[in-house]
Amino acid sequence: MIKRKTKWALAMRRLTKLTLTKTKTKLTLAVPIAAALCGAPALAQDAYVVGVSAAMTGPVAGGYAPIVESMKAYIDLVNERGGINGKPVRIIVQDNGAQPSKAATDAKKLIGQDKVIVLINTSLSSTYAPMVAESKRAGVPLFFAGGVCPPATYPPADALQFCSTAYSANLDSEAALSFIKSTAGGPVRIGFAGMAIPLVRTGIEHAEKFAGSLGMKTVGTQYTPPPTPDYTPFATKIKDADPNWVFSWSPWVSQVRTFEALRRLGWDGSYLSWAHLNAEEELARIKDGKFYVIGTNAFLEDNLPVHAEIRAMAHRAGLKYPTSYLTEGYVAGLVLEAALKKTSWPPTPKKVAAAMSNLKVDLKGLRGGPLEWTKTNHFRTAQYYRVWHWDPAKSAIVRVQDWKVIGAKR
Amino acid sequence: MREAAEWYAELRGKNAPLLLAERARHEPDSVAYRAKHLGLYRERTWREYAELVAHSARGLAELGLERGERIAIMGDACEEWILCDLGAQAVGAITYGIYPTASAAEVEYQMRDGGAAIFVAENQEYVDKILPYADELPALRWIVVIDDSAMFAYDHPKLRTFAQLLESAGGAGVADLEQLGRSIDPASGAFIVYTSGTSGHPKGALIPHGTHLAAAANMVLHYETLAERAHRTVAYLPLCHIFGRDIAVTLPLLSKMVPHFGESLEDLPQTLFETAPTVLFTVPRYLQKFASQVLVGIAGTSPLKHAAYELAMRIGRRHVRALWEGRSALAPLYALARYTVFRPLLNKLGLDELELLVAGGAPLPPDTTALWQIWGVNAMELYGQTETAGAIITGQRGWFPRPGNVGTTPPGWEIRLSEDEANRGEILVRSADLFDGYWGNPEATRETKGEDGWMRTGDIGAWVDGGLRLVDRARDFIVTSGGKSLSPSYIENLLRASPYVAEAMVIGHGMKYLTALIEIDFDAVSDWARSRNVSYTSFTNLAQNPEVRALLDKEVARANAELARVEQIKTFRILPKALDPEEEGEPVTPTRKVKRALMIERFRELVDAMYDHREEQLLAAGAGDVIGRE
Amino acid sequence: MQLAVNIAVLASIYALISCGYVLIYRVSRVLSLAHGELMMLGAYGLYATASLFSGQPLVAVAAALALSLLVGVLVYVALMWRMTGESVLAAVLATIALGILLRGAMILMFGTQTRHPLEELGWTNASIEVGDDARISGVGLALVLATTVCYGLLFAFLRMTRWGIRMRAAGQNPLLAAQRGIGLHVIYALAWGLATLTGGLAGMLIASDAGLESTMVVIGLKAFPAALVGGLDSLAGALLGSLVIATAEVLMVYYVDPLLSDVVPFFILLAMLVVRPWGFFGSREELDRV
Amino acid sequence: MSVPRASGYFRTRYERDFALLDTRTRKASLAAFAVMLVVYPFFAGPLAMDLANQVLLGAIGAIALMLLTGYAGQISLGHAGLLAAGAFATGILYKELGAPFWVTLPASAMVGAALGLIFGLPSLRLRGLYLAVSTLALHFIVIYLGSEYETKRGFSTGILIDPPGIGEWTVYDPRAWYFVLLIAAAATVLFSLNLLRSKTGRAWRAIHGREAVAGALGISVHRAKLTAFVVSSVLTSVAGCLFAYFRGFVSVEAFSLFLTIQYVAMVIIGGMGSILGAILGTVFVTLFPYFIEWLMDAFGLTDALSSVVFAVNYSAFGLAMVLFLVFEPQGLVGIWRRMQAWLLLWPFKQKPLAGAK
Repeated sequence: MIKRKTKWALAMRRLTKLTLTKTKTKLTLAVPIAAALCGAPALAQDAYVVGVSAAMTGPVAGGYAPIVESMKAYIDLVNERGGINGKPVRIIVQDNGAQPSKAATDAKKLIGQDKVIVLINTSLSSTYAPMVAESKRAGVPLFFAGGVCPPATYPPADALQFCSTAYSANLDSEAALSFIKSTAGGPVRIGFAGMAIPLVRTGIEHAEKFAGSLGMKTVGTQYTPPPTPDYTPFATKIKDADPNWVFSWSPWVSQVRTFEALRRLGWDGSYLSWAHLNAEEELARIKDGKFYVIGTNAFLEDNLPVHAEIRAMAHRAGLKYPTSYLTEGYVAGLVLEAALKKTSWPPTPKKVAAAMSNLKVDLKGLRGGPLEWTKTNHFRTAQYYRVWHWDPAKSAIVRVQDWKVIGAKR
Repeated sequence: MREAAEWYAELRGKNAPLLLAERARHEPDSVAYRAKHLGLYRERTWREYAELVAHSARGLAELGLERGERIAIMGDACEEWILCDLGAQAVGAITYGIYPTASAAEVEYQMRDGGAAIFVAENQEYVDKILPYADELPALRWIVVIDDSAMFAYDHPKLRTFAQLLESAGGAGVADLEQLGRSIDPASGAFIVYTSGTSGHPKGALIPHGTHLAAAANMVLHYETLAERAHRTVAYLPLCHIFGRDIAVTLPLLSKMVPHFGESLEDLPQTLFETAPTVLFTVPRYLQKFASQVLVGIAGTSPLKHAAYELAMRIGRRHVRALWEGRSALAPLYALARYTVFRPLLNKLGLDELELLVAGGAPLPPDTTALWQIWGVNAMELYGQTETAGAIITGQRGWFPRPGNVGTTPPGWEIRLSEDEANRGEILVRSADLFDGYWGNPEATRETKGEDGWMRTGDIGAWVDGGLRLVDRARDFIVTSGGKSLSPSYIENLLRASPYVAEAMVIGHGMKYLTALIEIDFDAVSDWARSRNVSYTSFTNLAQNPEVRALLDKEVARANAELARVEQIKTFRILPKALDPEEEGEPVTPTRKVKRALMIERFRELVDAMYDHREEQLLAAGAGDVIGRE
Repeated sequence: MQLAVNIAVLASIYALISCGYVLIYRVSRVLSLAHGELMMLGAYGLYATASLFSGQPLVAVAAALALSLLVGVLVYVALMWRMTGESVLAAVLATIALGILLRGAMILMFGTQTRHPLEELGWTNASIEVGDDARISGVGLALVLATTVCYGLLFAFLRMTRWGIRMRAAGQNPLLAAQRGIGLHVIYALAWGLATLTGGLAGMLIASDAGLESTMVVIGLKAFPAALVGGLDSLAGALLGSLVIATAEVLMVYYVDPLLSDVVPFFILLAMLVVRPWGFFGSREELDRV
Repeated sequence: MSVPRASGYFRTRYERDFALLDTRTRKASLAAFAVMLVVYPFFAGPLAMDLANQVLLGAIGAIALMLLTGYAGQISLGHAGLLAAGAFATGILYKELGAPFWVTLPASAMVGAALGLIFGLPSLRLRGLYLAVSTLALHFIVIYLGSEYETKRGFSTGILIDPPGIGEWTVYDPRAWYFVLLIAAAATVLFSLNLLRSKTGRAWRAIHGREAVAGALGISVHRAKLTAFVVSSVLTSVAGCLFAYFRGFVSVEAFSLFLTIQYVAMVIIGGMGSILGAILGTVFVTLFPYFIEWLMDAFGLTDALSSVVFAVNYSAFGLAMVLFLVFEPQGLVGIWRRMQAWLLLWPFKQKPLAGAK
C-alpha cells in the first residue's frame, strides 16, 4: 500500500513538473497581460520607482528623447555605484508621443499600477495639463525635466510641481533682452518672431513688454504657424519693419528658418534665439557671425571636467545622440539623485515632495550655479545665462557672454 | 380522462358548431387559433371564432343556403376556409372541399357529383377554375371568393366576396350559433370528403356531424398529450382531406391544440420556423422533403460542421437503437449531441420544440422515421382512412416507437385481418363511428361497409411485435413472371428514402425482373448540381444529365443492397418531367399517390425500353397466341 | 515687389503639390490624402540618393525623381488598384491609411532629426536679387521654374501625346475608354506615378529650402484648398487656385494678421464651396459622381 | 422585416418588428454582457480601468460619427473639431463663470447643436468629398478659435478643470468615472438604436441609399441631413464635455486632425452602418497601440525598438487600416456577423429550407 502511494506521488510530481516546464513559455507571455489588465499588486517595493512620461518618439521626439536617455544613463550609473540609500532606482518610461491623451493614460498607469513615488514629464507643454491633473489627484510630485517650466513652479510654487529645465519663457526673454541691450550699444529697434503656439505667444508678449521697459523700440512681432512651407512672407514683414535686432524664442525650426529667410531677403541685422539641444551643431552649420544663441546649459565647447564624464556615460550606455544633446538630461539626473537621496527608505510620494521642496543640487558647472528649490520656489532661486555665436574669424563657436545671473525670487 | 365510450356517445349527439359555441361560452378569451395576415399572427379567441362562424352562417343563409344543400370550398388551408365550412354546417348544409391541386375537369366532376349550390374560392385562381362551367352547373347559385385582391376585372352575376357575406350578417353572436347548432340533427350529413382513388373517379364519403366528432375523439384519446397540455400546431394540410380537417378544425375543438395558419402554403418553412409547433401531424411527403433538404444542407456544409454532424449521428444511431430495444441509452452523450447538433439543426426548421410528430395518409419509409428519431423528434406513424370519418384506425404512440409498423388501435375501435382467400390479410375495421356512405353511390358503399359491421379498408396488413404493419394495397401486388409475389410499396419506400428521389414506381407485373420509374426531387438534385457545378437549364435537362443519372445509380444500388435478389431493381428510368396533379390526365392523384396503370401507359416508351421483349416475342411466336395477352 | 515674389514662390509650391491631387482625381476620381506623405517620401528619397551618389548631385536628383515615379506606380499597384469599385470614402480612407503607414515608416527609417538634403547635394541656397528691392532664394527660383516646366509638360502631355489623350479619356468616361481598349489600370498607375513625381519634386524643393523633418506632411494638406478652389479636375484651375490662395495668404500675413494665414485658405475654400462648389474651372457635373 | 434568429418567435403586433432583442438567447447574452460590464471595474487594474474609460468615452463619439456617416451617409472630417467645441465650451464656462457640470453639459450640447447646424449647411449643396473638405475647413476654424482663447487668456498649457460633482461627491476615481461613462455610453447606444428605429432613422437610411429616391418618397432630404448633423454634433459635443472632465484639461493639441482620422478609422474598421461596429471599432482603435506595445514587449523588442515605438505603432495602425479596407471592407462587424452566422446556421452553411414546399 505504502509503496503504491509513493509511486503514485512520484508520478504526480513528475507530471506536475512536466506540465510546469511545458507551460512556462506560455506563462511568460501570459503574465504581462494579466498584470497589465488586472494590475497585479506591485511586487514588494524594493526600489525607488520613478515614472516618466516623455515624447520618446514622434515628430517632436528629437527635443525630448535625448534628455530621458541621458537621465536614464545617469541613474544607471548611480545604480551601479550602489544605488541611493542602498536601494536601486527603477525608472519606468512611458512614451506619450507628445499626445495629451496618452500622457494622461501614462500618468494613470504609473501612479495606479507602478506606484511611482515621483512623476517626470519630458514632453510638449500640451501634455502638462493632464499630468498635473493626475498628480494632484494622487498627491504624487511632478517633476518637469526637459520641457518648458510651467508657471506653477515659479513662486509661489504649487506644492507638487518642480522644474529643472533650462528654459523659462519670461526669464529667458529678460535675459535675452538684457544681452541685446548691452551688446547693441545703441538704440535698438527690435523685432520678435515665434511659432504660433500659445506658450511661445505668452513668452513673446512678455518680452515685448520687457523691451519697452528697457527702452527698446518694438518694430514688429511675427508669428508663423507651425507647419509653413515658406517662411519668406513672414520674414518679409519683419524685414520691412527694419529692426536691427530680432529675438526669437520658439522651437528651433521656427527660429532658424525665420533667420534664414531674413538673411535671404537681404536683412543683415543681429538675431538672438534660444539655445536648444541642437544649438551647438546648428551654429556650426549656419556659420553666421550675427546669429546668437542664449542658454543656461554649458556647451561642450566650454570643456568642463564633467563633460568627460558625460562622454564616458554616453559611450557606456551606447547613446546615439551627439554628446551636446545630453547636458539637460544629465542635469535632470543630478537633481533626481539629490532628491531621492534626501528621501529616506521606505519612500512615499509625500517624502519625495518634502525632499524636493528644500533642495540644493551642485550641477558641476553645467549651469552657472547650483539649482536650489525652496518651499515657495520650485523653479530655482537664480537662473544663469550664457550667450554664444559663431565667430567667422576663428571659425569656431565663441562665448560672447559668460554666466549672468537673474534672480527668480519673485 | 373520462371513459372513452361515454365520451364518444356524448359527442355523437353534438355537432361542430355547437361544440364551438360551448367552447366560446366556457373559455371565451383563450386563443383558438392564430392566422398570419400581412406578417402578423392574428389571434382569434374562442368567442371571436364563434362569432365569425355565426356571421358566416347568417351570411350563407342570406345567400339562400338551405338545410341539406351542398357547398363546395376550394383553396389552401386558411382561416376563412374553416369559417365558411363551419358556417355552412351551422345552417345544416353539407360542405365538401375540392383539392386545391385538382384539375379543371376534376373540379367540374366534383361540382356535378356533389351538386353544390355555392362554390367558395380562396382566390382568383380558383374562381378561374369554376367560371368556365359556372353557367352550365344547374345547382350552382353563387361563387364566393375569399381573397378578392386580384378580382378587379371580374364581373359575373354569381360572384360575391366573403367580406360582403360577413358584412351582410352583422350582429350574429355566440348565442345565435348555439341556437343553430342545437337545431341540427347530429346524425345528418355534415360534410363529404372525396377520396382520391388511384383508379376511376373519386368517391365522396358522406360523414355525419356526430360521427365525425366521436371518431376524431379517438385521436385525442390515443395521443393523450393533446388534451393534457396546450400545444401549438400548424394547419397546412389540405382541409378537404379528412386528416387536414381533423387537425385544423376538429381536434382543436376537442383538445388544447391551437392551430396556426401561415400566410400561404409556399411559406410553410417560415410558418414552421416562426411558430415552432409542439405537435405536428403531417403526411410523409413533407417529412421526406424536409429531411432531404436537411441532408443536402449537411452534405454541403463546412468540414468542421459536417464532422460534428457525423459524430452526433453515430451517437444518435446507437441511442435510438437502444431506445427501440428497451436498453439503457447513452443518455449523457446523446444529450450532448442533441444540444450541440440536433437542436440547432431542428431549430432551423422550427421543429425543435416538437413533442409529437405523426405522419399519416401514406406509408412513411422506416428509414425516414428513424432519421427524425435520431435527430430527437418523437416521430411516428398513424393509419387512417377517409371512411373512418376522422378517426385513426391504428397509430403508434409513446416515446420513440420503433419504426416499421403503424401501431395499435385506440380505445373503442376494433380491427381484424381478413381470412378470406380472395383478399387474405385485408384489414377490417369495426366501430360505431364509420362514414355514412358514398355520395350517390350505394353499390360502392355496400362493397366497402359490408353487412357484418366490419368495414373493408382495401389494405393488406400483418401483425408485427404487437403493432400493425401495412403490407400493401390489396390489389397492388406484383407477380413477376417467375411467380414471385412482391410488394412494390416496400421497395418504393426504400427508393423514396433517398433525398434525391421524389417519387418512385416499381414495375414488373408479369415481367422477368423489376424496374422502376423515378421522379427526381428537383430542389434536392438542383442543390446537389449547383454544389458540383453541374449546369442545367430545366427539370428535363437536369433529369437527363448523365451525372444525375450516376447519382441515382448510386441511390438505387443503395436501396438494392437491402433487398433480396428477386426484389432488386434491375434498371430504372428518370421521368423527364415533374408529375403535376393539377394537370389533366396526369398519373398522380391530388394527394400525389401514383396511379399505376396510367403511369405505365403515360410512360410506355420508357417502360418498354427497360424490358427486352425479344425473348417474349420469340416465345409468344413459338407458342402461338394461345393464352392471349392481357 | 517682394510681395509679388513671395506670392509667386508660395503659389508655385501650392501649384506643384496640387497638380498631384488634380492628376489623380481627374483620372480616377479618388482624392489622395497621402499626398503630403508621398511628397515627404520624395524629399527623403532625395536625401537618401544624395548621400548615395555624393558628388554627383544631378544623378542624385534624377534618381530621386525616378524613385518617386516608381513609388507612385507601386502605390497604385499595391493598394489603390484594390480599392476600385469601393466607395469614395473607403478609397479616400485607404489613402489616409497609406499616409499614416508611410509616415510611421519614414520616422522608422530616417528618425525625427532635421535633415538638409541641399547640403548633402553640396549646393547652397543663394539669394538672387529681383528688380530693385526684391530677392528670391535659389530654391525659390527653382520652385517657380520647376512648377512652370511641370505644368507646361503636363499640358503638352495631356493635349498632344497619345498617353495623355488616353488619360483624359479614362478620366472622362472610364467605361467607354475601357471599351475602346484603353488599359485603365495602366492609365491609373501612370496618373499615380506622375502625381507622386510632381509631389515628390515639390517635397524635394521645399526640403532643400527649409530642411526636412517629419512635420512636412502638413504642408501637403495646406495645398489642398488650392486644388479645390481651382476645381479638382482642372490643372489650370489648380494653377489659378494656388495663385488665389497664395496671394490671400501672403497679403494676410503682411497686412492683417499672420495668425490668420492658417485659417484663411479654408475660409476661401468654404466660401468657394458655398458659391461655386466645383471650383473655378472644375466641371459642374462632377459633383454628383463623387 | 427582420426575421428572428431562432424559431418560435411569431409576431402578433408590428411593434415586435422593431424590438431591439428578439430571442431569449440574445436577451440572456446581453444580460451576461451587462453583468460583465458592471463587475469589470472590481477586477481591473488602473491601466485596464483607464483603457475601459477611454473606450467608453470613445464609443460615444464613434457612435455619433456612425450615425452621421454610417447611417445618413454624410462624410465628415470635422469630428475632432466638434469634440473640441464641446470640450472648450465646458472649459471656458468653467474657467470664466465657474459653471458646474450640470450647466456645462447642456451648454456643450447646445454649442454642438449650433455647430451641427453650421457643419450641416454645406451638406445641403455638397456631397461626398466636397462635403468632407468643408467639414475639414470647419475643424480648422474651431481649433483656431480654441487656440486664440487659450493664448488670450494665458492658459498656454491647457485649461485645467476640476472633477465634476454633486454636492460633496465628486467624480475622479477611475471606477466612478467608469460607471458615469458606462451610463453615458449605454444611454447613447440606446438613444441611437431607438432613433434609428424611428422615422428619422429610416429617413437617414433612405437618403444614404439615394437622395433623389428618398426625396421622391416624400422625405425632406434637407431636414434629414440637418438632423443627422445636429444629432451627431450634439452627441459629439457631449463626448467632448465628458472628455474635458474626465481628463481634467482642455487644450487644442488634444484635438488634432489625427483624432478625426482615428474616429473615422473606428467607424470604418468597426463596420459601416452598425452601432455595434462603432463600438467594436472604438475598442480596436483604442486598444491597438497598447496591443502593439504589448506585442513588442512579449517578443522582447521593447528595448531594441524603444526609440521607435511611436513609429512602429503609427505604421502598424496605418497598415491595419489598409488591411481592413482591402480585405475586410465590412469591418469588424462583418467578421462578427460571419461568426454569428456561422453559429446561427450551425450545423448548416446556408439556410436549409429555402426551397421547401
